[in-house]
Amino acid sequence: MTTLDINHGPDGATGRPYHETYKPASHFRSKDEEFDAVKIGMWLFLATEVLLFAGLFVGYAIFRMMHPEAFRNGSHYLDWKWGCLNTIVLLFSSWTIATSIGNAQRNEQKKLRRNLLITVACALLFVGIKLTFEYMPKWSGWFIAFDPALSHYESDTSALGGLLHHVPGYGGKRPGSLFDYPFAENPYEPMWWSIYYCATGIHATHVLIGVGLISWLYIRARKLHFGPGHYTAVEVVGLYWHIVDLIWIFLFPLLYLIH
Amino acid sequence: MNLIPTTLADGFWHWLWFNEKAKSSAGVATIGDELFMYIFWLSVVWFVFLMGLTFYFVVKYRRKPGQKLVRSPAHHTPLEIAWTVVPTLFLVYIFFKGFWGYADALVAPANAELINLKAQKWAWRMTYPNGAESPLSTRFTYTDAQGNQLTSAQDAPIFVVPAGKPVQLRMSSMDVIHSFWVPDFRAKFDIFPNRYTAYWFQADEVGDHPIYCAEYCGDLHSEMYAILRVLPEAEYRSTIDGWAIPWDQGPVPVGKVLYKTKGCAACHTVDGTPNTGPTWSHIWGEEHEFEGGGKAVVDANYIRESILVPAAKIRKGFPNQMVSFQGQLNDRELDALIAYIESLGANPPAPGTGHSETGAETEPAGSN
Amino acid sequence: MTTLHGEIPGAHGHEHHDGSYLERKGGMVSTIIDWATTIDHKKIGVMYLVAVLTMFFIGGVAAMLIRYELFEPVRIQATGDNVGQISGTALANLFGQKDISVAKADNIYNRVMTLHGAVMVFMFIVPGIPASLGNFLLPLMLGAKDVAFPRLNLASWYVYVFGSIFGILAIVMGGVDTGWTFYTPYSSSHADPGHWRVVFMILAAFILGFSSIFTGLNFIVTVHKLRAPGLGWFDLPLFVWAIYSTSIIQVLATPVIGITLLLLVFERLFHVGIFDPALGGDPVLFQHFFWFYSHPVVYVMILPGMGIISETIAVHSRKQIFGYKAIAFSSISIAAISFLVWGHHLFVSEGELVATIFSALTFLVAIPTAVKVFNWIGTLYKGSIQINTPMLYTLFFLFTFSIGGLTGLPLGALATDLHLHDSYFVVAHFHYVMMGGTVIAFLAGIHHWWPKIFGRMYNERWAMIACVLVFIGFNTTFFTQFFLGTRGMPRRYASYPDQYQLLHQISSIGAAILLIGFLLHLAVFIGSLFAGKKAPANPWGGLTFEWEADSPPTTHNFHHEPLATHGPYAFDDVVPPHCDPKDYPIADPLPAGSKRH
Amino acid sequence: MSHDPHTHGTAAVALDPTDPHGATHHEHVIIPRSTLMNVLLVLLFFTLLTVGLSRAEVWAAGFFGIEIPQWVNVAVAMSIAIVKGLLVLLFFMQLKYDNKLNAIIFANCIFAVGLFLFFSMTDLGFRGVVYEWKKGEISLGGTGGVSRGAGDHKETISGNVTHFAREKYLALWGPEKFEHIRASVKHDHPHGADANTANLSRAITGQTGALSATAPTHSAGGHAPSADGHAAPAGDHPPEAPASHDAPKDAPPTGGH
Repeated sequence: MTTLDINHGPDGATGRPYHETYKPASHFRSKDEEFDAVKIGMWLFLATEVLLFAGLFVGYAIFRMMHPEAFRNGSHYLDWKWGCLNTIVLLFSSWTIATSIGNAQRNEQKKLRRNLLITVACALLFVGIKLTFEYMPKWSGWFIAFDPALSHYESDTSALGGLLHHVPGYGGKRPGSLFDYPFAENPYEPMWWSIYYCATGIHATHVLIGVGLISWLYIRARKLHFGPGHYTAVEVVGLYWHIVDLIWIFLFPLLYLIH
Repeated sequence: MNLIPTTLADGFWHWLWFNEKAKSSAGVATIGDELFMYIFWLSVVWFVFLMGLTFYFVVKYRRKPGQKLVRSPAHHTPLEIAWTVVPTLFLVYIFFKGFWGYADALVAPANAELINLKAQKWAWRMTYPNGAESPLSTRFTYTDAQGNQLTSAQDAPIFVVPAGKPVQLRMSSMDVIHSFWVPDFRAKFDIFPNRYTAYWFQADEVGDHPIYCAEYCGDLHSEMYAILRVLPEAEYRSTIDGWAIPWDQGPVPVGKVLYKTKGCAACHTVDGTPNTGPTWSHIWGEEHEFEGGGKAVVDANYIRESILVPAAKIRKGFPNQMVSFQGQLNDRELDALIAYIESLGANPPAPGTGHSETGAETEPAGSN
Repeated sequence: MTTLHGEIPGAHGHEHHDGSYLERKGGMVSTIIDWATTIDHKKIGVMYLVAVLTMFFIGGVAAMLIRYELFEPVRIQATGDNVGQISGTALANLFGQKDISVAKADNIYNRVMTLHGAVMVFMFIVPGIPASLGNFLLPLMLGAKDVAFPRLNLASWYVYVFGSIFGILAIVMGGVDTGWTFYTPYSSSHADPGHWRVVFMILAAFILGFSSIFTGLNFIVTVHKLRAPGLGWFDLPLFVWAIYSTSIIQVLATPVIGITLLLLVFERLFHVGIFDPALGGDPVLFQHFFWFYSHPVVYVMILPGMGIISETIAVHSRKQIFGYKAIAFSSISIAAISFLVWGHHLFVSEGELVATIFSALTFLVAIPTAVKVFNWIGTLYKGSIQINTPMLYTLFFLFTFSIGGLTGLPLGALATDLHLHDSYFVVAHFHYVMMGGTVIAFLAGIHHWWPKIFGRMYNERWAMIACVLVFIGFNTTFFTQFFLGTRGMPRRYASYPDQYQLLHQISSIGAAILLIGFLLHLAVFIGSLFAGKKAPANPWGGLTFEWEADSPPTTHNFHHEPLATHGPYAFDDVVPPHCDPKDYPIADPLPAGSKRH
Repeated sequence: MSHDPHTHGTAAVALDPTDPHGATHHEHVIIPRSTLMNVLLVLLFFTLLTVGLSRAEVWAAGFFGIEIPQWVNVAVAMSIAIVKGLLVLLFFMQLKYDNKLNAIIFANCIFAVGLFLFFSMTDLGFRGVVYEWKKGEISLGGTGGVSRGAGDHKETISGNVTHFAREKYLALWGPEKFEHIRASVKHDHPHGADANTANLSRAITGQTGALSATAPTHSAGGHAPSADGHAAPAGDHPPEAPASHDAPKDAPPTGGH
């Protein structure tokens, strides 16, 4: 995000907030031109993001076409409830950040900060659910004690004072050569897990980057950097966050719902 | 159908590009050569025209001091349309002709002799319809300026194929991607470890043709030669019958044949010299140390495991380059190979076997 | 001719009266800090120029080593004094590796060959023209003060250097023998198993991709938003059109190599199996992923070269470019078609159906390319042609690029490609396009804009001698390789049968001539920097905006924001800025009532 | 954020200095809160709809044995995802109100994705155009073992990794415990993974079976077919006989077919 706010105006020099005194970089003719330019730049960047994920979608489509039964089995191993919950979480966070742009435009500083905070919380919730309820049991067989799914299985050991429980034979659903699950029904199942972990892992990395960016927005919003006169950063980070959501809108049915 | 006069497509010009005529009568070779010479002359005409024009303009309109500029049109629509459409027509023709030859290369005639081809780092293996594999190999020899004899670095296997009959190869690889190219037949196709690809040709004349690997495959990529020997069909039949595996003679002769035909000889010697892999001479009963610790005595189980799961125990000093032969060798063949290794002598060598004259073993004899 | 460009009062309240961008700011340390933290596109352009030429040098050394090795094939003595000894392993001997196996000797060649490919492609030729000349010239040609995102621009340079360091690290750690294409499963499971250097080389290419994306993104926005007043789309210099098309490809294709290389790193580290057939993956899928980027990127390499030629040929023959719109649109259509033809790199590995489709589409790309060549030659007609180094290189380009293009025909036709694929014919073809096209255009461009960039003239006579040496050396090196290919020499071979030796030796001798030519150029450039005549603002009589700026330009490029009042190539009607009408006589005025083209 | 279009007396051309190329920027739009809220509600509705349809299909298959073809499933789920995506693009990302250029950029990018997908799938999906057997895959595990782990946990995998894992745990637990754990993990699986295991697998056509059917079967040595040459289409039946599954399926015709 090095491109934003080339010219840090005299912050508070006149006692007025940054967004009111904001001046565009000297090579732009106006604030609007800068805003437009940054937005075009961001859309170009979003195009690269989409094409980055395109590789994973193409990999998914091709291996699904070649080994439908492995993907069908693999899809059954995922719990649609967690996927659905995460979808709702992300959609909601998309809404909060879209609203926060309106807050900045209307100079509603308190709501702006609140919406940004909610967005960060949703992002962390998303990653938390992914790690604790989806990745961890599937990868290692260790469940967290309050995982509802744990009641279905017989655990043999526990750790961390009963916080973690191990279910033998559940874990080992890992990609490629790391695969260690004894009950696979199709020799291509490790391929499903490769696609699953690569796609959701890279997506989750994007979510974490989003956490960093939105936290940065929050810090700046506290300093009254955004308002009707200047909200470029909120706008472009918002775009980034929506594309993360958009990718998930497609990953969710592909991974969890198609049998 | 001749695209261009024979004098331009043959003789000197053909020699200049290809040295020799295509030795396959399959469509890809005949159409390919014809099309290549056509494109060549087309290119020559265009190139000479364009460069001539350029040269003429540069000389004629060179800058003279103080001379005023002369106006000329900055574009000319009919001309521009013409020089867009005319090349397009040529291109359409070239595409169709190229597709024609390609389509021919894809579909072998129904009466084709079917031969299996396997590629591995860095050797070729052909399995004939009767299960035989070629035990023949040679090295290319050269003479340098001082009159010394030089040879190519690796043994090149010699494969035989019948003359005057289409031959189809079903190709697969055991490790990485290779590519089967016989320049004399003007075609190549890649060879993959996870699927079969096909190649066909029909060589009408008796003769030898070099085979190259055209897809980069590692260290000895450039030494991955083989020779395709075209024989009269009757001779071809009797040759491959003669190569059939001698199952009735017991395991050791079978093992000796397999050693040559399954690609073992590419990396393992039987005379005591270490190669890419350890020698087989006098290792029976020897104790081997492994990379990353551990040791074991060479016995039937150890050899079996090393053939099927080469990565399991890697002998010190021989980084693993071997592929798994799981599925490539059945139990009888494995037993035959084990028996053959045992027949090459125990360690320490029994007096008078005469196998260890080079003494190039990595471990001193009698270390255990 | 200040009367020809107006200024808009009030658009920018203050006037810049600053000095040349090359002016030193204080002592050595502060100058270095000034350069290292600069967001001036000109300095970044020069920094890129130095960086890519350094990489060109490293890649060039590798090329020389390749030709050195191939002077003699690898053989084993069967008779004579040294039975069993290996001969023809020039590289192994050079690196002090005596008495080694053929496999080891070949391995050294394979590493040098990979080094040459990877460095030349990822670190030299892809960033080459756009990031150096493009960065310097694009804002100048648009009449802008800078690119849209100057800090991103600097970041892109640092990312480039960071990525290159990864690549160099891989080389220092022992080199990589995968070939620059990293084909699986060789790269994922067989090349140097367990070693990090392969991962480093892959990461280098991955990181360099970001640099490429940043540059491309920046340029697109710059062209859209920062054109000077009056500068419409069809008043843009053709170099800008070319860079713009290039940037579209960079933005749309590079992310795909990003994910490909990322998956390849996962493949190497964890064996995820997407591309590894041992685990159920598909190696041809990797090739599709790889070439979806790497084919369009061929046009990232050549389009800016075409842009340079469009500039040099117009300026040095003082002629309105013939068919401006045809050239501009052909740039865009080449960019578009480039996404449709990647499969021709897979004719011998992909399915029959797509091979046919891709072959047909491949011929499409020949059409706009041919149109460009015709237009350039048409531009020479009735021109006022001056022969100097940039023009000599331009003619050189027309010669070699035409050969490069025409030899693409048998490679695009399926029947002939089955023979020529992966042979030296391909090697020769793409060197004619990449080197005979891009590098030669790059040299034309460097000479053309050298006075503008550094404010000094170079020695014309010696530069032209060097150009002739490069021409002879280049054609000797690579024309022979066409015959090697058709006669059956596969590429990436460390050794070869005897029948190819003569041609290989001619090629190696050509490479030596080429080297002398390049070294002479280097000497001319260094001489110019230290003892060159001061350059006038407009030494060639160009009409585009960069010639209105000083040589070298001031920190803020222009003294006033320029205003476009004439086309970029209106030589017939406009006396070039800073030029004397006596030296640059324009054409007689058109009779009243007649319409300009 | 509008500008006063003012003309300049001195310049020959009337140019807005802040926007010399005319109207490339737009009014900044403030999207009404109600619009955003409605869009969110519609998105949530579609999420529940696509999940509901998917559940309904599983239920229908399990309860009534109705097998809906997979393409219907894919088409429905993808159509809903596309609608959701469009809503996000148009309203949350403001493409509806924005500079058209941004929409063009995004459309081009989607087009590039389409090309990528189309050509790659056309290749890998149409390998058997000329010969059916070209389509088949030779077994996994053909390239000779991958190692994983380090030290005492180092394992070298030979053959298919799924069979390797099965063998490993069979040896570790013994057959009885293996079956017990299998029942506990799979039977109570919340998604009923075994609903119709019989139909899960599909023989991959064009493997060695097809090959040997067309290849001449003359065998000079006349030795009996051996166990490891048995061509087992992957997953055709549960792997009770692991040996047959470990076998790569590309033994040359001589291998006793």
